[in-house]
Parts: sequence; structure tokens; C-alpha cells
Amino acid sequence: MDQFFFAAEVLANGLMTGVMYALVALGFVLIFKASGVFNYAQGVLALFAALTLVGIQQGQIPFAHLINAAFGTSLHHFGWTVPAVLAIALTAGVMVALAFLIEKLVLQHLVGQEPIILFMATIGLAYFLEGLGDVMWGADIKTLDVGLPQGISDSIEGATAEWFGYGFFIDRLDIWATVIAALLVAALVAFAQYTKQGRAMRAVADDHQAALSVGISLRFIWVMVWSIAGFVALVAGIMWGTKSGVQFSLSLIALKALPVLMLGGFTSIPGAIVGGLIIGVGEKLFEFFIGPMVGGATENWFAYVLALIFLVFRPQGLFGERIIERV
Amino acid sequence: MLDKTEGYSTADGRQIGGVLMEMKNITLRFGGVVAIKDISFDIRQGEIRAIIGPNGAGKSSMLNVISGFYHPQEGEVWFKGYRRGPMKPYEVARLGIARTFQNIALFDGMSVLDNIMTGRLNRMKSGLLSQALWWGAAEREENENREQVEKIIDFLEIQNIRKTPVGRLPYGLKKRVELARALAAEPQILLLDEPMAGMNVEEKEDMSRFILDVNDEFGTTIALIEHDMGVVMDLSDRVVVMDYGRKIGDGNPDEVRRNQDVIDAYLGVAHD
Amino acid sequence: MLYREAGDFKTTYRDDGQTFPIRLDRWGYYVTLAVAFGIIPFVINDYWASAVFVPFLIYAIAALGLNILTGYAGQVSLGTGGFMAVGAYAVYKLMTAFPDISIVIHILLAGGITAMVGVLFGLPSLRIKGFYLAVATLAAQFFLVWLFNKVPWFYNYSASGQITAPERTILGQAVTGPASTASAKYLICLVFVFALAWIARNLTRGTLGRKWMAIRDMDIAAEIIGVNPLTAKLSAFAVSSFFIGIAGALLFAVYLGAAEVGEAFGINKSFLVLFMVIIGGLGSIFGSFAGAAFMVMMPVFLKNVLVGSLGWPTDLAAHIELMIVGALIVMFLIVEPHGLARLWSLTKEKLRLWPFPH
Amino acid sequence: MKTKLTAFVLAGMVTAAPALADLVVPNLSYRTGPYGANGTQYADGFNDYFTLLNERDGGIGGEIIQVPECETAYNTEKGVECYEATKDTGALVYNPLSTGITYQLIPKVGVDKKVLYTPGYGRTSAKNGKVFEWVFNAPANYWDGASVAIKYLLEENGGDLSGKKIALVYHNSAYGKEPIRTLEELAAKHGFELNAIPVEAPGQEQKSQWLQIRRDKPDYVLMWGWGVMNQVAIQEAANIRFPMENFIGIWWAGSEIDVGPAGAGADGYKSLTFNGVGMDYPLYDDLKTHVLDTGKASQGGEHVGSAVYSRGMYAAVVIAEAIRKAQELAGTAQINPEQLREGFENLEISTERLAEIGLPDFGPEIALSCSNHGGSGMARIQQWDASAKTWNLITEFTEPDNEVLDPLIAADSEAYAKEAGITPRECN
Repeated sequence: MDQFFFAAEVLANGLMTGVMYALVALGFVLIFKASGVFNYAQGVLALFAALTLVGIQQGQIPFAHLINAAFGTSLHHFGWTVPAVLAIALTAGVMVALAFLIEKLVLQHLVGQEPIILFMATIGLAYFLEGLGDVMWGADIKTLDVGLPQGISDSIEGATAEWFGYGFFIDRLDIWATVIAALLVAALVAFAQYTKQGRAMRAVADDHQAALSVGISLRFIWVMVWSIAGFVALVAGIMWGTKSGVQFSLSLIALKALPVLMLGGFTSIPGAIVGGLIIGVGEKLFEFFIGPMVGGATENWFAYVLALIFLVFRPQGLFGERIIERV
Repeated sequence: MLDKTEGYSTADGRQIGGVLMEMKNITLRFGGVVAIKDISFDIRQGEIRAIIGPNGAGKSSMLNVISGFYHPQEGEVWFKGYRRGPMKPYEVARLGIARTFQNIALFDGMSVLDNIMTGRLNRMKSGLLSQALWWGAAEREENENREQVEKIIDFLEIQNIRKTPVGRLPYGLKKRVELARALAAEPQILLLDEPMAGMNVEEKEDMSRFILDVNDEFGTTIALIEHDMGVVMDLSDRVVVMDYGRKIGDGNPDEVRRNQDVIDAYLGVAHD
Repeated sequence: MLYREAGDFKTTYRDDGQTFPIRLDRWGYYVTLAVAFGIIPFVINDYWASAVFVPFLIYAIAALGLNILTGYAGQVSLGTGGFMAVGAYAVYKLMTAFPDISIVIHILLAGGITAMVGVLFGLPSLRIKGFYLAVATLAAQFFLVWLFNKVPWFYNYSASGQITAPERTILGQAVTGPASTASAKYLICLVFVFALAWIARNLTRGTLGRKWMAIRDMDIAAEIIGVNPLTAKLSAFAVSSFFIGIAGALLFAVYLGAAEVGEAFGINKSFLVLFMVIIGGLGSIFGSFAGAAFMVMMPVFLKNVLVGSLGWPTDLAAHIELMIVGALIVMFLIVEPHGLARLWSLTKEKLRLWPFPH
Repeated sequence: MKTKLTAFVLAGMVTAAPALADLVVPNLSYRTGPYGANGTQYADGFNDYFTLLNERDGGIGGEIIQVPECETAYNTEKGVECYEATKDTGALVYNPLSTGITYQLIPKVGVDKKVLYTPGYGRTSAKNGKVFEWVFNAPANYWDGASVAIKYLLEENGGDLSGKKIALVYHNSAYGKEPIRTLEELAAKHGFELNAIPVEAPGQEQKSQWLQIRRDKPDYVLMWGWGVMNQVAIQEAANIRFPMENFIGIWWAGSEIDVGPAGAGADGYKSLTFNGVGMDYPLYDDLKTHVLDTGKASQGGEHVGSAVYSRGMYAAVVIAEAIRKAQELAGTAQINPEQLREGFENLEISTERLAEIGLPDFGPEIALSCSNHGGSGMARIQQWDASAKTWNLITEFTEPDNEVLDPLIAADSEAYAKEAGITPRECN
């Protein structure tokens, strides 16, 4: 019986981790759908967003280190702090500006290139943003606090202890993250379905040429999806940053999203969500039950191997259409 | 063992041999859609056999069945007197069936010469080690096959573009290179998928001449599908006419031209 | 008119098929070889060997290997780091188990073992294509690294899981271990690079190379003209992994001397080699060398300029270096997506006309 | 134009060499990459102490100390490049703060005749000076750390750990695997049950590991972590309400940034240490006058007094003392690496000497010899006070269980000697 409760607890935690994976994967899917770019920089975007948020919140002077090195000054902070909500809004603004710049300086010049070239360009972009984030805000670990609650939820523990005789430990931050991620996903789906811009975005995803011919501005759509992806990255950055501090490793969550994409398909929003949940639950359960038998630390490869095996049997992914080959 | 059925003589006096390939009651479905419905016909040694029909008639599907790319749900394909089981496309190629494609399927990253050389891949047997060291069989084979390929290059008059990457060629030349690649395989049957599609009159004439010359010079059996009826009638010995996945006519060009069903299909008379 | 093609006629197909059909190219090639074999070994010191030449040569092998798979056969792989690890651990096990056998044989065997592992992980390529395959090869990357970290047999049960290369000699000269000289390390890598580049050239100009390129350019058409996708793809994986395995073996045994799998053969290595191939030029042997040279030398160069010459703090320099590397990669892809190899051939075309541009 | 460019490129490839006359102590640091936050503090402490000596005393024995910094990003290839770039500039000693780079340099320093000093990290069995002539890892190594931690737990439990369950959460790398063998020996000796749980780098996600701990309910958890792994582990431990006072990290899992994100939840967390923390040492008065206030502090002196900064400074202190000793033995201020090695082998840092330096009780006494390159192996426990945001030292320096460790070190170093073909030298 205890085993069952342990499994249930791992499952619950896995589901919540899965939602976070889905959130990161969603950023990938949006950009891939609209521009065919496989955006490796998504993880670094999350890091950059979180760094910017902390920097604005704490009133850090951007590029202080560079200025100090160049002019021998010793600048650090403006000496004010910015309330969380305002800081988040400002950061979102920065992400939109960033999206605009990326479109202007990079994507525009790469129209019509092979997917692999676009992919490599985003890795280059990832390097650049990583360096930029460090130069702008410094490389030390920063604590991020936007007022999200942390720690075990006593009410859930109490309630489950009463019902099952076993108190479930659920992190309140995870609950909040799950709720916010779920809301964000719902909002994005609604946006894509019901707004004019959303429809334009889907039109572009279906057929660039046709979309152009009915008067949709490709550049506008690209700036828009990159902005949305930047915003998604900001949310992901806040969640992960609150948990473990804002630092370099945040950018590695991109690697967690890749198997989710394989499983769900690069173009499917529901695929990203379901894929995220499967990977989240799968890797936690595997590490918890099988991990100790094979020496543990399986989480890095398990998701990939699972996705690989799945793909061998279903090459089009979870929600992809069956591919009919033509000559 | 070739089929024992007698051949026939064409109007221009060429002697056509026995049955080389025979399609027996072929039916092909994609999900619920029937692309080919119970079609039978044969292709004889040395003839130019055309399959025609309006858009969506199932011509391309038929060609894909012959080339082994699609596997029909019902019916049999007989080749050189043996029933051909379900095979991978590359195994079919090794039986001696080569083809061209409607939407040119050349290897854009390679030169014209290399593209044509790929047609001879199945004749090159040197091992990995020999190739790695470029010693013995590998080099000898390369040069021998190069000679064969050069003959085809001369034949199709594309000497001057030998080293050009295929991606840079104009459409008409690409079609010719594709024909060269198929010929390089020295096939028993050459399948041509709309060889004249998208060409201007002059290019069409050139292509017709090459097809006739190939048949004449190498004695290659040719099966082609074509949308343009006029060209086909001048070119082919016998014609199968398809419409909506069914066969509505089969015979020499004159017979087909007189066939009421064929006239209806091409004039767009409603089916009932 | 510096660079001429005219007047260089070939009378046999054999001559026409040679690697450098143009006389000037041939001379350039001989001069490069003469310098590489005849001059550099006598002037090289530890710094140049460790910072530039040895890593350049080893990464050139890895880039050749990945270029065979990705550039020639069209199968994108992000598992290079994992396959290099196979080569490294294979050579380590062989070196310690059979100390009396020549290291050259060990390195070749390590390549062979990696080839087998490569074929195994290449099997999914028959069903999975494009980006899905690229991500799928990450499974190999992560799984292999985990495996070598986890199973003590691979690192001879040492306490920390680090592997250290013992000293081995060729013709009395130490090529691995601490006593190996800069020129010995350089020379063994150079010999491997020379031989493997020659093999890569031979394979890509012949039957196998055409099969790979046919699969790359249009896999369905290739199958219909008679290319068996199974053997074509798996042979690409095998040959590519053979090269990459040798690169991994050399990286560990000759260059690093000691390695820890997660650190030395992590995902960053996969990206690094892929960058080399793409910046150098997909489907080009020269490009593999150019890309490796660029990616090895650029960071060293930037670091020395920023820290050594400008005197910036090291962390700021490192961050700015990261930005410059990233920006250069993006810029390169924008300016010439076909890589340095294409730039080189464009330059040659310009030179052919120079100084008469019209 | 072309020659200019070539000259520029060549200039870029060759580093500027410091004047050969000074004492050169390269600082192979990492201020970027996954462990940059920790590496920065360590490098600052290391730099600042030498800056202090230069500013206040004019160097050591009248010789200015040069500390050229080279960024390794915790990457072994860059580490090798840094080593090669600096080794011909008269470098005396290397301290790369990376187990991976250390393993690479161990064979190299033997040939190039450079001292490798790896306090509290690197290859444990380098303590055996008979095999590792050029490597020093005083005052303590990982096996010492493991043993001191167990000893502390023994004391807590009245000398008996039998039947207790102890879990080891470790960074799945060479560094994290180091203590396992020792802990297994100790488990056999003291009858506790050891459960080793790896965390794959970087360690952003540890839910399943900590749920395993919640299920298995070990009495104590030890941790060998580095970088983000520490922060996440401490937070997850707080989440499963693991009693923090039963959670002990190695010294690399005992800095302010590790406990910071967990906030109040980290209160009571313990870690090993072999150096003091905080600003309550007389030395900091001098540091303030000569380094901080004059704007010469490395990176603006942001981290002065933190645990990792102090450890970097401590490494500099030991190196400086070894240089002093070497100068004394050699009778010249301008020493070479061989002489420095002699200095290390005859190094003695007594409590009095530490007090003289201005760092009373900052580290354990050190006395090295030809055969002992690792010192006494003493370490102590510190505990985090989340409300005051300080580390408090809660034990005195404790000796490890050498009865268990000595045979392990002998076995491991002999295995290395055999593999590398080294004949251990005689020491008398």
C-alpha cells in the first residue's frame, strides 16, 4: 500500500514537472509552426528573461561590469527596487524588443534557408544571448522572488493524511507553476483559435506563400511568435528561477524540451502538452523505481530513449498525420 | 523463360517480341480511395507502350505499381515469366526496371556526371576496403563504368554540362539528364513518367526523338505515361487508356483514337 | 589570371577523376603536405601543439566523420560526443588490457568498435528522418555518456571514474602519456588525419559516396534507382563513427591524457563538431578542415586578443568571447550558408579572372 | 595589409608573457559556465591575498607575485590550453579548482616539473608523496571529508552508528564518486547502511532522488554537490521536511549561494569546511586598507568573507607560506618550481603562524613531508543560520580515521603507479 502512495506521489510530482516541460516545449512549437525554425535558443531565452527580471527588480545597472572595466568606475545599482508586477511588465517589453531585433537582424536574412542552417543559427543566437545576459547582468547566482509561495502545501498534506492516512508532499510553487502554465497554454490555444492574429499565425504555418498572397505580413507574424515565445520563456524562467536561483543551468531546460517535441511532434500544441506530461511522469517513475537498480541518474537519457523507441514505431509523433510518401 | 506468345510487327517494320511484363487484375487503394481498379495489360519486348488518361486517372499510380513503389492490394505483376512478389523498390531496380519522374527527381547536390553514374550503381561491386583505398576493383570499375556513361552522354548530347551541378540546369536539360541516368542502368524496361510535361514544342520534339532513338539504338522496352495525347500517338506502338482508375481502352494508336469511351473521357462526357 | 584552369587537358578518365585535377591546386596540396610533415614538426612547441595543432587535427577527423554522415549522407547527428566517448573508452580498455600491442592498432580497433556502436544507433534512421533523427541521436549521446559513467568496468574500477592514458610508444617515441613531446603528438595525429582524409576522399568520390549523396538529395528516388537505404545509411553511420571513434581515441589518449566522460564528451562536443561541419561546408572535405581550424582557433585568438592584448578581466572577456562566437556563427550562416568551402571556391573563381574582372 | 593581418593574427595566438623575474602563480579560474558563480568567488579570494602581499609587503621576500588569470570555464580542454599558455612564463604552481583538469595535469606536471596544489579537491591518493611527487592536496581531501563527517555522526550518536541509514547524494562525476569507496569501508566498519544516490549534472531536477529519500527515510544525508545541484538539493530537502541538522554537505556544498534560494528552509544545514568564514579576522583590516579601499580588489571585492572566497584565500595563504619556506631553504628569493616543491614538502603552518598572518584558527595545522603531501586531513563542521545569514563553526578541527584511509590511499596510489609506470621513490 505504501508503494502505491509513493508511486502516486511521484506521479503527481512528475505531472507537475511535465507541465513545466510542456511550457518550454510550447515555445518551440509556436516558433516552429510559424517560421519553420527549430529554436534551440528557447532555453537561453528563459535564462535571459529571468536575468533581466531580477536585474530590473533589484535596480541593477545593465553592463555595469563592462562600464567599470572600460572606464574604471564602480557602478552597481541604481539604488531603487522595482515592484514585481512592474518588473515583469518591463521584462516582457524587453522580450518583445528582443524578438523584434532577432527578426530584423537574423531571421530576415535567413529566409528560405535549409532547416539545419536555421537551427544552427539559433544555436549561435543562444551563445550570443548567453554572453549578453552575463555581460548585462553579471554571472553570479541571483535569487528570484516575485512573491510566489514556496514550500510544502500544508493543506494538501493535511487533507490527504486525513483521507488516505498518507500525507502527500506537494510543493506550493509546483502547484502555482502548474496552474499558471495551464492557464498560459489555454490562453495560447484560445489566441491561436479565436483572434485575427492567431488565425494569421496558423495561416502562415500552413503555407507561407498563400498567407503572403492574402496580405498577411510575415514579418509581423514572426515578431509576434518570437515575442510570445519570449513571454513563455519569461514565465518558464520565473518558475525555474524561483526554485533554484537564476543562473546558467536554467538554459539547459531546452534539452528537456527536445524529447517532448519528438514525442508530441514539432508542430502540435496538444502534442507538446501531452508529450510533456508523459516525459515528466515517465522519467520520474523510472528514476524512482528502476533507477536504483541500474545505478540511478537516468533522467538525462530516459526521456530521449523513450521518445526514440516511440518514434521508431510511430515516426510521425503522437499527433502527427500518417505520412504518405509520393514521388 | 520468356512468354511464348508471338510478337507482332509495327507499322514501321520493327519486330516486337513476346510479353516482358504483365499486369493481371491490379487493384490499388489508398484508405477508402480506389486509385486503380482491376486493370490488366501487358508490355512486350522492344515496344513503346504508353499509358494515357486525363488528370487523376491513376496513371502515375500505375507506374508506381510497375516500379514497385506501391504494392497493389489485389492482382499480380509478372515479369519475364515469373510472378513478382512484394519487393522493395531497390530490388525492383535491380531486376532491370529504371524510370524517370514527373517532377524531376535528380540529385541536386551532385554533378551531371555523378547523377548519371548513380544509374550504374548496381553494376559496381567493389568492396568497402577497395573503395576506401581506391585500389584494384574500385578504380577499375569506376573507369569502366565511366566509359559506358560517356557513351550515353554523347548519345544525349550533354557533353558540355558534364561537370555542372544539376541544380543549376534548366528544366529541359534536367529531363534529359534524368533520362540519361535511367539509361545508364541499361534497363530491361524503361519507365517514363510524363517525359514531355512542361516542355515547349521544340523540347518536346527533341525528347520524342531521343525516346525513339533509345528504343531503336539499344532496343530498350519503354513504358511511358503522358498527358499529351498527340505526342503519344505518334510515339507509341500500343496505348492503354485509363480513366477514374479503370482501363477504358487498349490497342494501337488508331484503335484507341476510334474508341468511343476514350473520346468521351477526353471530351469530358459525364460518367454514369 | 593567378589561378588557371584553362590549358589543363585530361586524356584519360583516370586523370579526370583525380582529386586535384587542376595543376595549381595540386601544387598547393603538395606544399601544404611538405610544410605539415617537413617543417612544423621541427618548430612546434607545447603551447602551439596543445592549443592549436593537435586539437585542430583531431577535430578535423571528427568533422570529416560527421561530414560523411551529415554532409554526404544527409543524416543529421547530435551524437558525436557520445561516439567520441566510445572511441576513447575503447582505446583505454585496449591500451590497458593489451599493453604490448601497438597503440596504432588500438586506435584503429577503437574506430572499429565505434563503427559498430554507430551502426546500432543508426538503425532508427531507417524510420526517422530530419530533425526527429537529430533529436533521436541525442539519445545515443546521453545514454552512452551515462553508461561510461556508470559501469565501473569501463574505467577499470578506479575510484573516481577518471581514465588516464598510460605511456605508449611508436618507434621508441612516446606518443601518449606525459612524456610525449609536442612533435610526436602532432605527427601521430597528422598521420591519422592524412590517411583518413585520403580515405574519406576515396569513399566520397566512388560508388559508396554516390549512394550516400543520392540518399541525401532525394531518398525515395535513390531507392527507386536501386540504392538500398539500409546499407547506404548504415554504411554512412559506420564509416562516420569509425572516423569519430578514432578522433575520440586520439582526443583522449594523445591530447587530453585523462578524461571524464561527462565533461570531455558531453553534448557541447556534439554541437562543436556540428558547427565545424556547417561553418566549413556540408559535403566538403576541405570544409571539414576549414571548419575545424576556424572553431579551434577563433576562441584562442579572441581570448588572447581580449585578455592578452587588451588586458580585460577574464570573465568579461569570456562572456564577450561567447557573444562574438555566437554572432560570428550567425553572421557566417547569413553571409554564406554553404560554408567556408564555398567561400574558398568563390575566391578561386575571382582569382581566375583577376586582375581582369570582365 | 596582408603582413599586418598575419602579424595581428600571430599576436593573437601568442599570449603576452609576464616578466620572468617575478614569482608567477597562474590562477586557472572559471568565472563563466555552469559553475561560474562559485569559481568567481574562489578566484577573487585567491587574487586578493596575493594583491595584499604585493601591496603591503612588496611581495614575498621582496619578489612581486604575478597572478595571471586564465579562464577555463571548468572545461578540461581550455584548462590544458591555459596550462600550456602559462607554463613557460615561469609559473611555479597551479591550482585549477577542477577535479577534471587536475587529473589531466597530474601526469603533465611530473614531466614539466611544476607544482600542482589542489586543496580539498582533485585526486585523493595524491596525498601519497612517494608516487605523486609534484602534487599536494593539503589540508584535507575528499576521503578525509567523508571520514570526518562520519566521525561527527559517531559522536552525535554516542559512538555507535550500527543500524543507521545514511544516504549519499552525489554529483554524478569523478568528483562526486570520490567518497563512495571510503564510505563503503566506513559502513562496513561501523555497521551503517549506505545508499548512494547520483544526481546527473547540472542537477536542476532532483524530485525523484528526494522522493526516494523520503521513502527510504535515511537517518542522515551526506552530499557531494557543486553548482546548482546544491541549491536544488537543499531546497528539495526542505520540501520533504528532511531535518536540516541531519544533512551534511562536503565543503564545496557549503557556501552562502548554496543555501540562499531555500531561504529559511535551509536553517540548520551543516557542511564540512577546512577554512574559516566571515570577516572576524585581523587580516581583513589590512585587506581593507591595502586592497579594498584602494580599488585593487579582484572584481570589486563583492564576495569578501564568503565561504568560497575564504577558501580561495586560504589556498593563496598556503601557497604563499610554501613560497616563503622555499625561499628560506633555497637561500634566494627568486625560486624555481623544484625549490617550491621542497618548500611544500617542508611546509609547516602552525596555529601561531596562522595567528601571525592575521587568520587565527582559520585552518588546521599543516605539516607536510616527502611522503605526506596531504597534511593531517583535519576538517570541521559549520552550520547555517538562516536568520543571521551566517555560517557558524560548531566543531573543532577533527582528524579523520586514518586507520581506514591509509590503506585505501596506498592501494589507489599504487594502482596509479603501476598503470603509469612510476616507481615510488623512497622517503626518509
